[in-house]
Amino acid sequence: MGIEPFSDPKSIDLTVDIGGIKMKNPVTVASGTFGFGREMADFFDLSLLGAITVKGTSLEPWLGNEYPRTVETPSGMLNAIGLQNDGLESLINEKMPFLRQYDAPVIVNVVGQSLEEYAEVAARLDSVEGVDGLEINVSCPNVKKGCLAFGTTPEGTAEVVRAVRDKTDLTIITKLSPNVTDIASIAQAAVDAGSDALSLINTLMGTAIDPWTQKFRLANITGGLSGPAIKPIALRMVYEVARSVDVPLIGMGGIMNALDAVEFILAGATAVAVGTGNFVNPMAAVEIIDGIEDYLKKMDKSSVMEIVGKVS
Amino acid sequence: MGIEPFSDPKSIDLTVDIGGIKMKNPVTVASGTFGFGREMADFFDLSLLGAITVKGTSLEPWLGNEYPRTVETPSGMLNAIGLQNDGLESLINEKMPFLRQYDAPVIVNVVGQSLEEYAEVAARLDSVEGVDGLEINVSCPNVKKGCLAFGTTPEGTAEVVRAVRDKTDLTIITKLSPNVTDIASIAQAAVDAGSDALSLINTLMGTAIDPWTQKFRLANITGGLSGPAIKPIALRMVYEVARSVDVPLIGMGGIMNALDAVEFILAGATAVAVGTGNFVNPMAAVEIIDGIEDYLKKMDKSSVMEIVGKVS
Amino acid sequence: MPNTPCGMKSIYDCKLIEQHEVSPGVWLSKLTGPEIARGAVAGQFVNVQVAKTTDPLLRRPFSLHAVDREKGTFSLLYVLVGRGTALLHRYVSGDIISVVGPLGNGFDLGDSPDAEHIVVAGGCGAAPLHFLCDSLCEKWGCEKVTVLVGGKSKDALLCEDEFREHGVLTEAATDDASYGYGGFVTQLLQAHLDKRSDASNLRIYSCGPHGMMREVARICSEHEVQSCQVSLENKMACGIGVCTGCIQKIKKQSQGCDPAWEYKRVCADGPVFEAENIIWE
Amino acid sequence: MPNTPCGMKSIYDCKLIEQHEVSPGVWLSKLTGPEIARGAVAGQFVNVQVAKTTDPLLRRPFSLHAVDREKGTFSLLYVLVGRGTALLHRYVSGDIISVVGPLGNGFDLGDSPDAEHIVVAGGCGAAPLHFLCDSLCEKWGCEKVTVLVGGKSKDALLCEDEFREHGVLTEAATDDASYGYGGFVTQLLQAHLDKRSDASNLRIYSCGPHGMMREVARICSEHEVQSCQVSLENKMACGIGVCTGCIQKIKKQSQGCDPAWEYKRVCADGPVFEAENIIWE
Ligand SMILES: Cc1cc2nc3c(=O)[nH]c(=O)nc-3n(C[C@H](O)[C@H](O)[C@H](O)COP(=O)(O)OP(=O)(O)OC[C@H]3O[C@@H](n4cnc5c(N)ncnc54)[C@H](O)[C@@H]3O)c2cc1C
Ligand SMILES: Cc1cc2nc3c(=O)[nH]c(=O)nc-3n(C[C@H](O)[C@H](O)[C@H](O)COP(=O)(O)OP(=O)(O)OC[C@H]3O[C@@H](n4cnc5c(N)ncnc54)[C@H](O)[C@@H]3O)c2cc1C
Ligand SMILES: Cc1cc2nc3c(=O)[nH]c(=O)nc-3n(C[C@H](O)[C@H](O)[C@H](O)COP(=O)(O)O)c2cc1C
Ligand SMILES: Cc1cc2nc3c(=O)[nH]c(=O)nc-3n(C[C@H](O)[C@H](O)[C@H](O)COP(=O)(O)O)c2cc1C
Ligand code: FES
Ligand code: FES
Repeated sequence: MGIEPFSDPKSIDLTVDIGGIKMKNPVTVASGTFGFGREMADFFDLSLLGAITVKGTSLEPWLGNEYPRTVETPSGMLNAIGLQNDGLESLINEKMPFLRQYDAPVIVNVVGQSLEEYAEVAARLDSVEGVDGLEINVSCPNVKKGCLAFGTTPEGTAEVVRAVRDKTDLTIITKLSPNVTDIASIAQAAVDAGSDALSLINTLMGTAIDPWTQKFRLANITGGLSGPAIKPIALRMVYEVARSVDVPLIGMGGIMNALDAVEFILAGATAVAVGTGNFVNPMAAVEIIDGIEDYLKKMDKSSVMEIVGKVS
Repeated sequence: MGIEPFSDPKSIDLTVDIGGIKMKNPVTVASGTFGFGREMADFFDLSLLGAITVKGTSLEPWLGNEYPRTVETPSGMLNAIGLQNDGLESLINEKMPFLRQYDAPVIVNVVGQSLEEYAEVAARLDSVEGVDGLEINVSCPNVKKGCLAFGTTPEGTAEVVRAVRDKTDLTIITKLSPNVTDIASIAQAAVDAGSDALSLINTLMGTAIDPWTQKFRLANITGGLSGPAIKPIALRMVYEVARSVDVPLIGMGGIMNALDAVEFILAGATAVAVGTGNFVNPMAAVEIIDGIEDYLKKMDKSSVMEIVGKVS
Repeated sequence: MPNTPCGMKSIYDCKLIEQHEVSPGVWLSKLTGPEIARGAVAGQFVNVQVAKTTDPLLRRPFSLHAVDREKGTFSLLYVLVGRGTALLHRYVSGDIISVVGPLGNGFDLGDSPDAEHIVVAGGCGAAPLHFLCDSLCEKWGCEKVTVLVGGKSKDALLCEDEFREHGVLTEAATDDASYGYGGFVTQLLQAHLDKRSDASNLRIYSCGPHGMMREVARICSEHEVQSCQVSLENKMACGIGVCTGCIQKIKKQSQGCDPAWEYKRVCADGPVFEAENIIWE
Repeated sequence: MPNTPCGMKSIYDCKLIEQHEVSPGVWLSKLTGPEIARGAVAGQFVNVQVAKTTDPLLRRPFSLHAVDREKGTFSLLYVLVGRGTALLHRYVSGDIISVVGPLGNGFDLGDSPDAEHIVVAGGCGAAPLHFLCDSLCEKWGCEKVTVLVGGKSKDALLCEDEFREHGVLTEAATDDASYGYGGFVTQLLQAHLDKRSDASNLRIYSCGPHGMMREVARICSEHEVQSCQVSLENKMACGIGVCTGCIQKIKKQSQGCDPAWEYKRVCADGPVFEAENIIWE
């Protein structure tokens, strides 16, 4: 029983646990907006992050879509990168050694065109030092074949999660698509299939047209909408999913500052990810960590967990 | 056979036909953003509009939701009006006599909590002078019971459309919800059930939280997102639906100016509706009519119909 | 009420003549707008486009603080509270600002020359009440008008000097007792009314924080004044009566089984309401 | 190449010293930024936050037009083309602007004192080439440098005087023959190269419209110059190499069955590329 240790009244517990991944604070980055960390390391010490979530990685290298791949929209942007990436080997041999220098869990975003591909990437990553979790991207809207189809039904989502679950003991985080009628049912299916946590939202499918050339602005025709424009939708979905499943959520969609992040946490996210915000302010993620701490102090709270889902 | 009349080389044909409604230009207003026209008549002559689409109307008066009902978001706004309206009798006896003063077709947005209610409103409006079309709102996201449920499945949508079709020969325009996985299949169901035209998109469901009070910013918790923020999504959906059905579409979602409107027309909309744009610029609709004409001149086109769906 | 001039409201491109900070965080802007200046009555507001881009998207409503009908100009008094006002205060002389107005219904100044008028201003609620004072003086003579102006402290009192310059009796109240009456402006009002045996020739006008106006309403109803009008500042999307976003529960005169209230739009049916009709929550 | 100084790039709050219109629709801004001024090389760019609100959302990339290492200042030369530049040109002296930089890889100035350098500027492509001229003069002497500057008409020629002030030989070409050589600046380059039997000691640097640079590349390859570098301006979302939005197809040195090209990021692997490696489309 002993004597309770005196605790610093001002120390705030920022730690969270995402399905077994211990994060020193609730802030990670959104896959595809942070590369594999190397470029961002010029701006700040990556060890400051709660976790580092890297770009979508497939078994073989993918070239991605043609240029133009991005277009700015009101308070947002469309991207149709098409998941360009150097493939699993490059991740393991070139990117991971760099990331292992930092004291932050690494979450690898996994994409595939078949169940087998997802399974194989998962199997290979299971034993890679420094990889703490897999974020299963069943929802990429910019790739013609493959992953989008999985993410739009509970069954398809469950299939991918099961395929991955069979191959790995790493934390599985399923990343949900917002382009669906009932995100909560898909969330439930992912959890039932063994997902330890969920992340949401991926981008909303959209397009833009140049009236003068009468052509689509993206070579791929459609792209995924991200940024502040989608925040209200993302927040609603986090709230809906938080009320229907019991696993921790990583919330994202338009987070630019600490108060945006707090909204997601109040809605039910245990952690948050900064995506497009990194482009506008490469220091956004670290400023948000500090800002959440300030917020908790002002609200007289001693931990992040105290406010998770506390909206009323 | 006779001699072709000389035509003014600069005269541009702005007329369009929406399922039998002859519009002198392709611009109407989005239901709920224009009241019943009375307040807007201070700003411009309503006869200038291609059509006047009025606020959602139900059989009995509805009180709507509690205050606060609106909140601004990045490049958009959430509303949870809850379809406050004075009911069908007031529409027929007070609003229609006012609207009949103007030389513009009137489209009544119809809401209901049951198939019977939709059917009854349709039956009653069938014989009301000055009413040219019914926009069937199967997609209002801010009313707990009733219409949202219909609009999220092809079957539900078809049921409502059939119930209305049975009661009226007026032009039926089904208004589609964007909060669905596959909007094209719902569009198809509406058309198969007898809808003469489609309008899209209604608002996207979202929410906002005040981090300092830790409460939702809307009394209704969630609301519908509108404005420029959603334009990329709306445009994508118009494009998708235009490719899968053969009826004319009224496109809307974030249209603020003529070039926005042109994007929708190029994507496949035969007409467009200005919604939240009216709040920012009460003259938006008429400026857009002029702007479309200017655009067509610059592009050396002689009619709106020449550019419908012409994106490549 | 209603006291709306018809057919004046429109969109105008107004030129900013100049603006400056009148006290910390409070700005006074003067704009050209002959139609607005000519058509407006005290209590009306304008809806100002603060950004040329789509964020912030919506216009911001501000009460008419003063109008100069001859010069065709009007002024706004605004507090820097957020993004919209932050953009507004960056405009410089000569800039063109899009303004929709005049909007809403103004104060009803009454029709009895015997009436006395008390204007109760709380914090930034002073904005429309300056124009109101002007109108009351013009119509009934300044000697009929008393202004009670309240604020947290001496520094937070707005427009006190301007009210005095009208030549109306002006009394100040500060919450922290740093100046004038020590206490809430509502307590000062209470003291005024308590002095009278009969308040039936009194007309009260108020604008300020919600809680303050509610208290003004309570005091007025207790003393059975002739009229007590408050100007509400509900959140607005359109400002022109089409969205029904800015609603307020207002007592309904007399109906059978319907609820005893109805929703009125603050922008189009107000912003000025008879306090006794408001259902405060 | 690459010619990137390490570890310099960061976010800086830069103070606008002043900006003015240098020719219709073209603005020159001068900002403080000691770290940027000290660390940057010619051909690098900065990513400027034009709005404090979320629309327009993304930063706008601009080449470094000039740097003053001692004073710790840098300049941008930009054309008003859209919403972002419209906001930028409204900033006034003393305003703080958030700038990320210096970004990308600069021009490779070569390592042979015998080389001659021709700088080909088209329209607003002159922006980075002014800084380049400075650097070339500093490293190899101005007498080794020739500038060919092109524009639609005399009025559209940018920086001609500034180039001359460097003391480098400057020739102008105008499409409408209103000044200098009558024709495209690429034809002027062609004429220059045609005069030489051996171009192998020539280093060409170019920035301008896409079609112009492509033509420069063609001419250079025809004449087998030592190096022909172009600075691309692909659309960027992040500007810092993380989104892979700004990609360009670049020839791959020698690989088996892979495609003969790979995507390179203009922001991080460029914006300056050896023209012969670019797959023009
Ligand atoms: C009819 C009317 C007349 C008004 N007259 C004046 C006036 O003369 N002077 C003045 O300073 N203010 C006035 N207001 C309030 C003014 O509209 C808000 O302060 C302004 O819109 C805030 O804009 P912002 O972007 O700076 O703040 P935001 O960033 O939008 O919000 C900052 C804070 O202001 C609150 N706020 C936002 N919009 C409104 C709104 N429409 N009404 C009330 N509070 C709001 C928010 O809840 C938040 O707490 C009036 C409001 C109304 C409805
Ligand atoms: C590495 C780099 C260096 C540049 N240096 C300069 C410079 O020194 N001076 C200068 O005037 N411009 C430069 N540009 C182009 C400049 O970034 C764009 O003109 C600017 O972003 C337009 O912003 P806007 O909001 O005013 O225009 P928008 O409203 O965004 O667009 C207006 C027009 O500009 C085009 N445009 C928009 N963004 C870009 C972009 N990132 N690149 C190219 N075109 C774009 C659009 O397609 C459109 O036709 C550079 C671009 C890059 C990538
Ligand atoms: C340029 C870009 C690339 C992206 N790539 C990926 C990806 O590879 N895998 C993935 O799951 N999500 C990807 N996303 C989606 C983001 O991770 C995030 O879910 C989305 O952008 C919403 O967050 P935001 O609004 O903060 O950007 C990408 C987003 C952007 C903008
Ligand atoms: C305040 C408000 C009220 C609305 N009311 C209705 C309505 O009664 N019926 C309906 O079908 N849509 C309604 N809508 C949706 C609009 O008609 C339109 O579909 C949507 O706002 C997207 O267009 P916008 O972005 O141009 O506003 C409403 C929208 C707003 C902003
Ligand atoms: S703000 Fe739209 S009705 Fe009042
Ligand atoms: S702009 Fe993002 S990688 Fe170049």
